[in-house]
Amino acid sequence: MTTETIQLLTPEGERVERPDYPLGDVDIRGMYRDMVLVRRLDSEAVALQRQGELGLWASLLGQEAAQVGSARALSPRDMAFPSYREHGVAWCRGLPPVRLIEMFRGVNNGTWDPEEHKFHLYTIVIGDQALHATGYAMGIQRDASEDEAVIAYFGDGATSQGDVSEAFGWAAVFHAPVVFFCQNNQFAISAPPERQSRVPIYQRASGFGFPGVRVDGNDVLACYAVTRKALRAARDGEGPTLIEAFTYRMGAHTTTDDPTRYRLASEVEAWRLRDPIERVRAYLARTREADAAFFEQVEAEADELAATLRAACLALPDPPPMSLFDHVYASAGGGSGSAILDAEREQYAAYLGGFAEEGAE
Amino acid sequence: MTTETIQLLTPEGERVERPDYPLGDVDIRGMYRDMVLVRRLDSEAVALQRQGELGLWASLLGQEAAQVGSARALSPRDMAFPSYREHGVAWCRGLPPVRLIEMFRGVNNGTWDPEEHKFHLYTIVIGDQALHATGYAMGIQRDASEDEAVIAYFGDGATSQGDVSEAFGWAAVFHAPVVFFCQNNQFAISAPPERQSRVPIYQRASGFGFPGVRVDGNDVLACYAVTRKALRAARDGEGPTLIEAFTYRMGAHTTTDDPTRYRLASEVEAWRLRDPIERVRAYLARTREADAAFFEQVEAEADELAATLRAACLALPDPPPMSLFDHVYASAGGGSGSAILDAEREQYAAYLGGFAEEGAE
Amino acid sequence: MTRLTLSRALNEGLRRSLENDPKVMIMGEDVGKLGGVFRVTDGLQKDLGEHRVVDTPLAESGIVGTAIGLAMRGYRPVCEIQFDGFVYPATDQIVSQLAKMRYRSKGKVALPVVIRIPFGGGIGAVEHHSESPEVFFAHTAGLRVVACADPADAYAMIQLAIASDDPVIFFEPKRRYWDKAEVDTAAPLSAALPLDQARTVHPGNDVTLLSYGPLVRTCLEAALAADADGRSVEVIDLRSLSPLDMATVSASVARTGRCVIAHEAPVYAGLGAEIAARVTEQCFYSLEAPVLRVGGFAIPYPSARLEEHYLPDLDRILDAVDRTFAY
Amino acid sequence: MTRLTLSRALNEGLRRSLENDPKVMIMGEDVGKLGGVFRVTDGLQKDLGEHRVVDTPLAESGIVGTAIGLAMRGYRPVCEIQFDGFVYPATDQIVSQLAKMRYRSKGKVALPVVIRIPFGGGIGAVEHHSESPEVFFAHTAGLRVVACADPADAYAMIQLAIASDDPVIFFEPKRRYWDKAEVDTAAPLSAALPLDQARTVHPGNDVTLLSYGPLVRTCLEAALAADADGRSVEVIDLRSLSPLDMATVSASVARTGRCVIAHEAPVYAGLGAEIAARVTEQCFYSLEAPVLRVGGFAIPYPSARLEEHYLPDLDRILDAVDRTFAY
Ligand SMILES: Cc1ncc(C[n+]2csc(CCOP(=O)(O)OP(=O)(O)O)c2C)c(N)n1
Ligand SMILES: Cc1ncc(C[n+]2csc(CCOP(=O)(O)OP(=O)(O)O)c2C)c(N)n1
Ligand SMILES: [Mg+2]
Ligand SMILES: [Mg+2]
Repeated sequence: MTTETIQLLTPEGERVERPDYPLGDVDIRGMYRDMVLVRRLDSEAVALQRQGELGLWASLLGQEAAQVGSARALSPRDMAFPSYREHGVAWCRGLPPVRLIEMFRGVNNGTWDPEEHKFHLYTIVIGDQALHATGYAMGIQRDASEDEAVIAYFGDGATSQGDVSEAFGWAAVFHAPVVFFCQNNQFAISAPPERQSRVPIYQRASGFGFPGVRVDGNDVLACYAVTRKALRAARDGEGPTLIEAFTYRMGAHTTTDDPTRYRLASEVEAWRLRDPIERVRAYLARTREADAAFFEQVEAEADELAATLRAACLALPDPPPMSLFDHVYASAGGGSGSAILDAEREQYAAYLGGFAEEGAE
Repeated sequence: MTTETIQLLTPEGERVERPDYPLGDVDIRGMYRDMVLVRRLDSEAVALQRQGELGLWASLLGQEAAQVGSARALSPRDMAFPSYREHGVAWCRGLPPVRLIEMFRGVNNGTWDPEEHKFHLYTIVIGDQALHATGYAMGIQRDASEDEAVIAYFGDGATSQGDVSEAFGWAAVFHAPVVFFCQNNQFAISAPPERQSRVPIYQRASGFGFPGVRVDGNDVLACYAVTRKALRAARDGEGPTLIEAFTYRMGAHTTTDDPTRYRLASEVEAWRLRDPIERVRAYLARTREADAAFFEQVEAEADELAATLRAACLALPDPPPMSLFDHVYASAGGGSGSAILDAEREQYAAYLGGFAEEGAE
Repeated sequence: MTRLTLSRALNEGLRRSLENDPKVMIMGEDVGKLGGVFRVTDGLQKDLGEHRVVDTPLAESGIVGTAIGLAMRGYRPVCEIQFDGFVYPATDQIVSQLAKMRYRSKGKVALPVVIRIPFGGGIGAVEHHSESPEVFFAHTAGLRVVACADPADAYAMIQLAIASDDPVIFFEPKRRYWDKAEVDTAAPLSAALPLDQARTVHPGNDVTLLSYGPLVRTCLEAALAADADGRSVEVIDLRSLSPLDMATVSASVARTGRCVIAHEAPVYAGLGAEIAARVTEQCFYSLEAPVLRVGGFAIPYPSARLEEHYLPDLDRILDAVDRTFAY
Repeated sequence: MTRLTLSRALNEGLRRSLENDPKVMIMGEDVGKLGGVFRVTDGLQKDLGEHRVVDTPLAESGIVGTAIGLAMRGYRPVCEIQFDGFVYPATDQIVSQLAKMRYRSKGKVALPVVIRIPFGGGIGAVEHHSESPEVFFAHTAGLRVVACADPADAYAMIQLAIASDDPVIFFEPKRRYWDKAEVDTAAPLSAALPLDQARTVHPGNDVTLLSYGPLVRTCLEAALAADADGRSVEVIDLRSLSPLDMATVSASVARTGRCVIAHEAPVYAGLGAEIAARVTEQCFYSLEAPVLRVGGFAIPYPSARLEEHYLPDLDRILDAVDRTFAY
């Protein structure tokens, strides 16, 4: 089997014509802007982590095109199930970035209403969300809703998890309207994709009986067009598609990782030449779809976003201790929903109260 | 994709030439004999269960060719990992049938030394053994042993389990010398294969990067030749193969199942025309490779086997109560290997002793 | 009032839930056409349709994982795990996702999923068909874990579980599926005992005997035998294993001064340990004897021909009751 | 004697096992080139080779399942589960296969597999990285479950675990990985305390304080603080969570008359329950107070900014000690 990679924009910023992957009325300037903003958001978060303000951060550096391109292909009613690195998708769905910051700061475990922005909570256990996405898509079928689909994000490493294969099987058998979007960023922490699969990842789909396609993950136009087509197929009752976005994790796995232990600087340099933002900038400049003022304005917006985000982060209050006991169960009245937990809560409140009294003495 | 099914013997007993699947020096009479004997063994076990002598039995009726053909392709050093229905494989590996009977009688949970006959214990949790087989094959690689391979048996239903997909992935990535032999008997209890896969099962392998092949599972010669070729490839360092033996479960799922609830008698009848034993008998008779005396002798052997098995079953002693506590841990001396368990054992012995005393009073 | 088996009572309860709420669904292996290996879902697919009663692929993690997704979409899936020993492939989805989602999201995502598990031994089965894994789930915060013991309660409890906005692990005593009793299918659900309360099934004064699921009947038989010997045993069916109704339990033990717990699961780190520890904390000055536990040994479930020695029976339970009087 | 961190001590112990027995292998995610996310396997692949130290695909069931196959072939795999919260996908292979194989086969198949799990909280991590799932495995017959607490013991225990012919679930206190202490790497393994024995790490007379893993250090600190207040606390590091060394525990409690257990896992149906129940049975007449438990609440592990309230610390442990004197 040959590995064809769908590309609509070369690293040099030249458009490649692919009538089979139409772009429609695409807003390339908007895509550029989103990518610049999320990159900035990301680097600000890395900085905040370095300064001790966040417990951890998983950088998306290098994956902006894969995330912005695919997310922009979603209709407002489509539902996205992210892994833990999809800050660019979150951005495109309109989730306030501080929601992500809260989670990585440790203020909460990722607390937003998934239906509000049609963007689900982050999932940290690798692969689990692939089944949730499939189940959600089965719900869409039961609602006989024809203009909704689901997208599930996961990494190259996730494809080894049994749950992801189970999701492939279920989605195929039930013809569920779900697009599996795998960002192959060449690493599962230190492991290369060859450790997860003997053949290119997009080919996994064929064994389950649905189409798989590889797209240049650093090409925002291609990611957009390929995802759009797959989502349409899903909404039209044609079942699932697996998209492998071939990209590269330019940063560390997370802020606690040291990638120099397992990869060469030269490899990173080679990928820098395929930067997802540069090629769009080159395209916009060459075609004069954008001028210097536009680029400057986007930079200014990015600076502002970063500053706002930093301020919001620093202003985040720590959660009150007794909130520990909230939302374990559905509860009526003032109880926690569990008599056992009520007792623990009372005891702990009394214990904390004891310190307060001591302090008062 | 087209579904090509390898067949070397038609249902009418005509040989089909397939130079790509050579038979070598094959003992067709021996295969016939094995199939007749295991069918008889199986029906005797069903009878024993009906008479209350076994707790349960999973009948192989209809799957004799898939099991005998594949098992006969194994070299003495190859290791087989069965599911729970591979009585025909057990037979070909030389495992005394009473070992299987013990387990289904409830005397034990399947107690034989897997290395003695190169036939592992039955595995009841669907799919688990696929990973064991893969790990064992990785051990063969580490031993740098070039004339050993592993075969893992499982059903069509098992292909939905995450563990089986994980095994496919691992075997492919590590190029492990393992053959996955899936008996697609058209049912996972009541579920048809369409509930497990949108495409023919053998195609699953391609997505993981190794070959898959469908064989007529009621054709013992084809099962033999296809398995033999796959095992050779495995031993030669060419990695795994998935074989889908397309067959039919003529009986109930187990003796507790009522298949009339979910399938038509007419379907069963249609498959009866493709009986795996009849076609070999027809072939042997037509080619005069066997005469009436041979067939009679095999019947006589089968009768004797059944009688011996029944006698052995009825003679099985119940395990002594205190054997409950044996072999939980490796133990030195008289202990169980656990002080906690020692205490329970002592207490229970005293408790039983109390009854004995009461009785003596 | 109709006389129903426990299996049938569950079937009627499921049917009522399916009929009353179009969001309720049933999913699992062989639950549709076959009606489940224990016939608990018999006839439901035929009457409610394939979208409501779904025969799934053979994958327990898939069943729970997609049920979670369906619940996120507003459905109320009732999953069947065919046998206790096959719930383990779904552990990750249950422990890491199902149990934690409400807490994680600060109440924004509710997952009203019920996982039905036929559990326990005594049916002469092969390996993995007789397990009692309840403590795994009881230890997992965010789940409700309950066990039914008789037809009438099973009928109400399954409906209460489905109506609960929390995930519920619902254990069914498989060797009691064919026990028959009167069930009032006309009674309103609002009249049923809440899901998280224990019930005293036999009042007594000398010792408190706690159990749940299949052993409730055995404990009742033990209490009757003890009555005949002039010893008054109070039997409590815990029903909810997490959270635990300690109010009912402690009130009884405070009165009787003695307590025995029986379950099939291994005693070692089993649910009885929690109950014993808690009862001792709450009734320290009333206890005449340590809380004694009767249960499985610290061994894997044995083969069928040995299970009578493994399973706590009337004699072993009475032996423990006797031992509490030796203090 | 060398001063080593706990992480390094494990590394040295693993290295010694790899060097002494060609059948020993290490497998897991990122254990090779990267040396593990906590560097426990640092340098081992480089020195022993890719066949001995295997970077696996990202699949925990696969890791344990293939380790079982390798063990059947005569190998002694040491699996690393990267974090506690990621062991659940492997539950089925651990509970249904690894734990039961010896019993199933009546001793014909031994599975000397070690599963290393960095566990517990206190490192400010995101969700699923701070769990304490030990009781799942302690309840599962056929497994040995142990936890190390300090560098010297970790060095010996990992080697003992690898040498054991039983499957061992080996818990490592991740927030203590960087604790340093003297380790005698020259001492023969035969001199080490057997894997299934508890050890008294601080002798005392007034109350017995039991723990394991990360809280052993906290308990020692609590004992020192109590000493200063004139209260003599005996601290026991349980080491083996299954089987439990009740001889050591009961002897201590019989002497002190009071007992407190501390662990990070939720108290509800946690290991402390078993210990409390058992201690009460065995020391009923010596107990001056009920056995008290300090541990996590019946909630999912909270986010990092709340974990200090969740984790038992010196104050909460001393509070429980105090409470046992109120009886
Ligand atoms: C079940 C599980 N096992 C292990 C981990 C630890 N872990 C976190 S991220 C990661 C690698 C994931 O790689 P990939 O799927 O390619 O996603 P990426 O991080 O590259 O975006 C691992 C092993 C986890 N989170 N979940
Ligand atoms: C993990 C697991 N889930 C459910 C079961 C119950 N069960 C036993 S056999 C079976 C069907 C298996 O079908 P298949 O894999 O096709 O094998 P066959 O019985 O047809 O040989 C099921 C669901 C099981 N044994 N293990
Ligand atoms: Mg990756
Ligand atoms: Mg089948």
